[in-house]
Amino acid sequence: MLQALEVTPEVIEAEKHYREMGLTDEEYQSIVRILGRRPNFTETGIFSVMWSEHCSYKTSKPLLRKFPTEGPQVIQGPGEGAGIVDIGDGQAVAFKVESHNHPSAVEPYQGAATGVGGIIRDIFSMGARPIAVLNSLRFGQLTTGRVKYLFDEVVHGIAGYGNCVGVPTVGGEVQFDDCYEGNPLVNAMCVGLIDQKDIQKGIAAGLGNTVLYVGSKTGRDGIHGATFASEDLTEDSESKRSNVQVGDPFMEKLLIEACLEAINCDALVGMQDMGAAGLTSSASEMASKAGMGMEMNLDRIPQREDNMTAYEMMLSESQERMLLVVEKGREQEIISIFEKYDLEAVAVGKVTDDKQFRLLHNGDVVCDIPVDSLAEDAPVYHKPSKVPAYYEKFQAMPTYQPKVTDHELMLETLLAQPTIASKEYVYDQYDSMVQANTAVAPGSDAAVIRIRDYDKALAITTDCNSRYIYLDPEVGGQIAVAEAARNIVCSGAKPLALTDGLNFGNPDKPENFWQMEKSVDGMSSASLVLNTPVISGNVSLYNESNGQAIFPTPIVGMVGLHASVAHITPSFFRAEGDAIYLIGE
Amino acid sequence: MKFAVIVFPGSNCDRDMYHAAKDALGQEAELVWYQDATTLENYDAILLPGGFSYGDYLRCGAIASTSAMVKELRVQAEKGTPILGVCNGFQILLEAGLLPGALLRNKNLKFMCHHEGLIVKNNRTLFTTDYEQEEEISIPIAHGEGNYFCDPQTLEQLKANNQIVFTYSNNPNGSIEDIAGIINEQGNVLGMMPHPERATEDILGSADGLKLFTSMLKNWRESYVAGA
Amino acid sequence: MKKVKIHITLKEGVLDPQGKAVQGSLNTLGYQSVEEVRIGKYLELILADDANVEEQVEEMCKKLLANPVIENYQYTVEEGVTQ
Amino acid sequence: MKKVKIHITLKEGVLDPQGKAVQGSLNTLGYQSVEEVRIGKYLELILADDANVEEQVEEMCKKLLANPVIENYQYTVEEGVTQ
Ligand SMILES: Nc1ncnc2c1ncn2[C@@H]1O[C@H](COP(=O)(O)OP(=O)(O)O)[C@@H](O)[C@H]1O
Repeated sequence: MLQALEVTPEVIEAEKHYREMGLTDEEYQSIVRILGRRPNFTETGIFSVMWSEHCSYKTSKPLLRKFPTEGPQVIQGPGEGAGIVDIGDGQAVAFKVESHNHPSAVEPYQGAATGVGGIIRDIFSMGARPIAVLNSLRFGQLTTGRVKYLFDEVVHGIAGYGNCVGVPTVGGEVQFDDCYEGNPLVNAMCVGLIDQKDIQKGIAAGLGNTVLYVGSKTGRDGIHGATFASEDLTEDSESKRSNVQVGDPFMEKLLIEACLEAINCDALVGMQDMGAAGLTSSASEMASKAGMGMEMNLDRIPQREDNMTAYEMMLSESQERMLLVVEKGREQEIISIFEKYDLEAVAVGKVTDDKQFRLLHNGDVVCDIPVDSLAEDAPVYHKPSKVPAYYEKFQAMPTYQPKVTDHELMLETLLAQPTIASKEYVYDQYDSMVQANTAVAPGSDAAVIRIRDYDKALAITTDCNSRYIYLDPEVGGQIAVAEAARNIVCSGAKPLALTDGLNFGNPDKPENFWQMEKSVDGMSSASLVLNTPVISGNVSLYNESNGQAIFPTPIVGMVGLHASVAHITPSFFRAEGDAIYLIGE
Repeated sequence: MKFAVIVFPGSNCDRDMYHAAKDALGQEAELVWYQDATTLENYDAILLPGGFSYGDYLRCGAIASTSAMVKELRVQAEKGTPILGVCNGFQILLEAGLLPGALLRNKNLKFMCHHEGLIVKNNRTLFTTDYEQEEEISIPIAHGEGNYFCDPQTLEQLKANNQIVFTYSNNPNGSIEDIAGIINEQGNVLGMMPHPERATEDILGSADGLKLFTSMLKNWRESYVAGA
Repeated sequence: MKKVKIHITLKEGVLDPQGKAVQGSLNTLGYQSVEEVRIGKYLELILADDANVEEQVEEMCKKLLANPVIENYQYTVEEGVTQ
Repeated sequence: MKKVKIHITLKEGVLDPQGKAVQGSLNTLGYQSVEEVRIGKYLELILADDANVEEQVEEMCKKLLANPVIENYQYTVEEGVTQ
């Protein structure tokens, strides 16, 4: 293998290579100001991922602030790996939605599988045992081979990963519409159960404490064209190499058990999974949250491939990796837990008090930046917003009432729509019963998971009708929250809180940004009225193909609590002769 | 009665099995990590749970079947200790040669998870005395490779010795002769694809699996009292 | 009749969790010298005689048999023996 | 260093649902001449140099890599290239 030749800081500036990594000229200049010098190749890469929308929420932050996030039931609101709500008896549930749209469009099986793996890690890194997974999917119409392939492989990928790790996949939704043809959506939600006393935070506290790397080795997964510096050295590599991240659910299962065992050891200070931007985001966020710094020696990072550069290691999206901070001198207590599961746990660094993010590689300092600048100094953009022409046109139309003459035919036509038809083909492929707590399996309004040893249960649902939101984002956003709450109530539970997956097009187009704004307004007002605060969420922008954005698709994941298992109510007719009531207008 | 639930890396129905024995049946049960016990001498029955031992990589159950724990299982099988393997546990028993045959991928190539009707074909085993002969019960399946296969001679033997314990009412996966569960000749090692431990309480949709555990308990009590 | 043998292997750089698990297991079984295991697929196709078998097989690999995003393929065409 | 290539195939008489499905798809895609598809595994092992590689590989196949109830195996041992 050849060693990549990285361009110098001077060349990065002169040839504006930072643009290829996604940084604007202004952003680059502010990095230079922060550092008081030009960033090197690795540092530029680190800033580019930390200041990306995915990590910094630089365009969506002003909108997310509008969500109501508080309530007596809320233990942890947005900001950590997942939000947490109180369910009584000293117990709590952690939950969150995560999108994996773009990876799934490229390699649907692995994209969907690693999406499930990522959201499950978010949950157990808080110390919670994952007890349910849901999936919210959007595809084009099932008329082309490509869409059928995407649909089948995404479902396979979710099944392949979820079934293996032993977390039941208990619900979700699938919608088919032309607008998703080139840009399918794959959002996954995970719910975890935890004793409140065990709640873990992803912080790197305590000067001198040790940073442990746990799980899979780091490879060049997910590092795309950004390695342009080495591209000319590997002309024929494109055909032989692949950077697609591949999931290893077996490794994840071992990580779940080992990490949940580790939280019982008080030598553990903090734990975080390496999600997007891998080592970079997990390490810098843990240090920044604790008000500390961190120093890591990259020579110690377990590596799957030869001659990896600092840049590649820091940006790798290899799956099934965790970062732990452990009390100095007590490393072996934690390492032994991981060894039992045949997992590698390696000391790669230490907590410092200078608030710097410092990386060593082959004896050189390859990165030395103020750790807070990665999170706090990230730019925030207030994008212009504009009412789209289509919306004004629709609003001007008189209300249309369809005339149905043949009701039977109409019913059949509706039921034949893939979006409305039974989703048994999908959920039969998911193990919805593992853990033996599933009281209501997929196919009902909300899934119900009983809490063992207590007379209570959880109702869980995901909902979003993006057609409504396209037609009127504000009302549509209210409808999405209300529908989720109805599904919870119909199953016999009281809504507790929600998580959201905001999937939109390019926010630089004012019409798209307007859709975002209005949807968030609608969701916020409904959450306020229904007392279901938003405790976590995810943003996925730039969902477009051929310049055409998807319908705005802010997915709502909601959890409710059954005060008694006697309240559990499925949505099927149960016995002959039962009376049917219609409630509402 | 004291049950051992063997946990391999990747087992994921271990706790379900533990709760079936401990809570639904009300007996003693322990989770035993595959490397922790050199002997299973102190247990009255051994449960091999479902899941994806070693990720189901290579072939389901193959890697687990080479472990030292399986050597000990052989010893216990020989001695007559009751051993129940469910789903991945069944796959391990087959790979280890403790039961004959093999499991192929489901004929539709998909993982499937739902309740299936099973027929009790032999209610004279220590696992099934609480069922009626030919009784139809509802038990969940959850597998991608549950398509039972064996050569014609083996099938003849299974039939001749009454080793077919459960069959499917509506064969979901392509198994030969609708086979869902088989027992060894000695009558103490049962392997089955459906999950009785997921059907031990009404809240889970069926309690039809509980009788399998109550049968084990009753027969253990009888042999224990008789042998004392 | 033609017999086509196709090898489908993971591209370089792609994680092979299955291979890794099998390597671990072989090492545990005492085969310490096993340093790496990569697992792929091996397909045998029987085709009726046809003018452009090579071309067809190339297409089949691209369209269905291999996943070009993460896999490579290689094949050989042999004269089949009629049974 | 040695490179071992192992082919694991289903025995005759053992159903191959995956092969059947692939054949069906190929026929549907218009490759009518495909009469049969059998799917097996292809493993590549890298072994440190050792006296009795052949013997070891034979054992590995028997003990773990192939299931004699349903599978056959075949292997070749090559001198590996050191990178
Ligand atoms: N992708 C999926 N994964 C798991 N379960 C699903 C999925 N899609 C649908 N379901 C199940 O089917 C039920 C009915 O789905 P759907 O037809 O979309 O109706 P609804 O509008 O009530 O959600 C859902 O509530 C869920 O339980």
